[in-house]
Amino acid sequence: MKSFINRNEFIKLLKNNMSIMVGGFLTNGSPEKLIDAVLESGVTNLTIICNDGGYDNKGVGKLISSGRVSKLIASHIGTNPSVGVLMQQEKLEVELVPQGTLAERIRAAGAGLGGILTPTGINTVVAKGKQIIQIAGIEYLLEEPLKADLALIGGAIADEFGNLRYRETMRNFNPLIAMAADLSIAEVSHVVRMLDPETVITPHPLIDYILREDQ
Amino acid sequence: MKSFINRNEFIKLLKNNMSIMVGGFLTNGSPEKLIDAVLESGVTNLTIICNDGGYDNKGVGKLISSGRVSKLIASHIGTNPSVGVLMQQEKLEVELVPQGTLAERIRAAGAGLGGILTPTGINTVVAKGKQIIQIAGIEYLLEEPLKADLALIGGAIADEFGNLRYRETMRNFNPLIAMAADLSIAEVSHVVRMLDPETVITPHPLIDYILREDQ
Amino acid sequence: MDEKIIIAKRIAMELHQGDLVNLGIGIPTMVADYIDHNINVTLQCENGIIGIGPLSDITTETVNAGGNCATILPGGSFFDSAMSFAIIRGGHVDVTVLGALEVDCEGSLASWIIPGKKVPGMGGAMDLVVGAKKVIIAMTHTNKGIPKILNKCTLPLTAYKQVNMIITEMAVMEIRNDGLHLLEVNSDYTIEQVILATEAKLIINNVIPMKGIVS
Amino acid sequence: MDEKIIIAKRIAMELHQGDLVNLGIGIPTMVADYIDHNINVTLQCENGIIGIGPLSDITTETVNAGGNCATILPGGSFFDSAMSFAIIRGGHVDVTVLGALEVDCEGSLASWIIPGKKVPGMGGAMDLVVGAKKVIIAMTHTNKGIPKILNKCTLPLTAYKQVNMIITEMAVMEIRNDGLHLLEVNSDYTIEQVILATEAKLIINNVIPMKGIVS
Repeated sequence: MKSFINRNEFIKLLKNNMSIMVGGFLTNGSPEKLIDAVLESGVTNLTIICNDGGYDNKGVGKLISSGRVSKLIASHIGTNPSVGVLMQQEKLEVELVPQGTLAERIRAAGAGLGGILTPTGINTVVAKGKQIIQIAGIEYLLEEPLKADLALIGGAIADEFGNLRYRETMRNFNPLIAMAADLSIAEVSHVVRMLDPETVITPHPLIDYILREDQ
Repeated sequence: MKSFINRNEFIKLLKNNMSIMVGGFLTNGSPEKLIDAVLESGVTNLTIICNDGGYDNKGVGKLISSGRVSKLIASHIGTNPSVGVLMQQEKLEVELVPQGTLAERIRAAGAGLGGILTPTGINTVVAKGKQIIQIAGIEYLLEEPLKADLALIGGAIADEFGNLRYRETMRNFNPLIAMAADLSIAEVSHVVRMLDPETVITPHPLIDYILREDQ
Repeated sequence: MDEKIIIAKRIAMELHQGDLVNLGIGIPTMVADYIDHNINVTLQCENGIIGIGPLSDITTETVNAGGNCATILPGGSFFDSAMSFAIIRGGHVDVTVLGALEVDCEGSLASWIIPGKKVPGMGGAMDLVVGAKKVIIAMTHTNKGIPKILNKCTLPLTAYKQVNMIITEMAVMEIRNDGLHLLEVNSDYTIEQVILATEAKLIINNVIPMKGIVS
Repeated sequence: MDEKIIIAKRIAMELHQGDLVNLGIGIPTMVADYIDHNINVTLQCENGIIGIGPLSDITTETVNAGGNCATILPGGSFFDSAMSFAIIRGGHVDVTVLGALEVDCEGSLASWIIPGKKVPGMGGAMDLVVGAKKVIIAMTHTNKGIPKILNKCTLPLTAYKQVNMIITEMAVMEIRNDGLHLLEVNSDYTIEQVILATEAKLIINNVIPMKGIVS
């Protein structure tokens, strides 16, 4: 872990054209404060990688509705009507990825793998343009790793070292994106002195910054 | 989870020529009671998949020294002199796999992946006979999944549902093998009513049986 | 009896002691209400929970795959999306129940896109149908009279040859190597009515009245 | 000063504030004793721990990569082998220090097998040298006078072109695109002695006395 940063310091890290992974599943576990700061920063032409398109006024949906996103990589976009509208207007490019493949592609990037072979998507449009490899007589799609410049993590508890825990189903993609981006920033509900080493989900070396609340 | 079984019921599950994954790293986290039961059962010609060859009288080393193992798939065999002796006598076939690749191959089997691409082993003897795939200009080895008939897991705490936790570094390969075998059996230090859902490492549907202590 | 309830009740009879089950959104969710109280079935949601319980009136951080607040039952656990889909893709889910726009007699299904009209995305459906041991389609037999059980799906596929059973308000059908077998017919309908409502050729040998319907 | 201490002390100077470091068995382990107390360096072991502390006299279930009982420091965490090597292979380890039988001027190393003599296995070494951002070889300059720093490794490789630095009791060398640079020489030796003890061609521009040696 490097250190705690405040909202303004976080905003200084942002640039136009960045690729940003955002945790959360239908905004459960979504880092809303960090997303609001991205919105406030004015950066645009972003590539967002998130399980879904969130809602019109919640999660990554806020960035999409505001026209800040030029590309969305997600498994589901049905909950945010803006996504469909912007797609039709050709203002937003959407790459739909099966949810398990999305998780595994992000993990592969974080784990230094060159790709994974999955049976998911074989004989569907998902296979289009992808290499098919046969192992023991079964066909698999070669899916490549997915990296980003920035990961925005919705955590629950951090300790002073920067270790993270999540709460209930808020875990979802958060621990995966923490490993797959050049820079990872977490927002948490509270900070404790030290977490039990058995229950740490994201070890501190994987986290660059934790958002500090301005009072 | 199916149920708790005792030593004799466990022994009835064993057969000659089985492939058995065994948890533990230099016997830290090794399921010694289950290994003793395998030894007692008399089954032979086993394929053992384990991080290492253990010690002469501890861990999977006990099975190897007793001549029950015809093939060992491991990353390290330097701590058990029997392995080298049996190899030279051509009584034991050894497949050496880089530790990270071993972990990932087991995970791939448990996760339904057809394989993974790793940079580890490129331009070494590990690459011999394996497919090399280039992704974004970098060469990766295609490593195939590793499954087994049986997984023997060294757990710390089970709850009555069959959920598992581990203790300290005893975790190592244990949660991975729990997913990658047709049948998974854990031994634990103690059983509690119910584990905190946040701290479960191996969810109960991945465990078939837990060894019950005979008093 | 409402046709959705007929479908949900009949599907509940396909679940067995110890099964790990994923229920999709819509009719599949209703299946939970009709599971035999004498058996233990564990429900999981792909966002990262095993042991999901009833919906919750109060806001929780435990959500189901539809993003609705829910509860966790004793014995449950939380995990990240990579682990969740490792469980799903790895064949550790016994039964997945989901809706479909089209199914065909080869067991292919289409459920995630109507080109030019609606693109919700595949979410976790592609992984679920490829990974689960048994795939049951829960849907009304026709779309206002237009057959949905076809010789060949016309919409982009969710997966090719993965469906095992189709359960509608009219009938229970099973996909076997030789084609689509009609097994049970709701006694409110004749076999001829089912044939008329089905584009795919039905193999008819030994049809019995649809189970679970108390007239 | 003992030659092992000379090596360990000099390597410790290569570690920086916030680094995540893996120390191999032998001389590399000794590096821990010489890390500047004014910086925070986190040590990890590939069996599944971040924040490993000093060895423990009492038996614990926390072991290091050599299987020896040790302690965990505040801020540490435990995880499984797949996560451990995801961290290693994924480039999250800043520095790995390990021994070698041979290193060459291209940065290839051999450390895990002497065919026909000794086959300990590669353990985690192949993944560590491929994954870590910086690879430092800690070894005596020669094997009783026989050079170990070669034009080309003769033993089976651990990895091809992965080593960044070689630190011996005689000198500090760095592998760059144009070859092996001699940077520092222990003032107990002359540059000529280093050249004689090294088979590989040394690029010599601006040699300074070896840091960290108090004569």
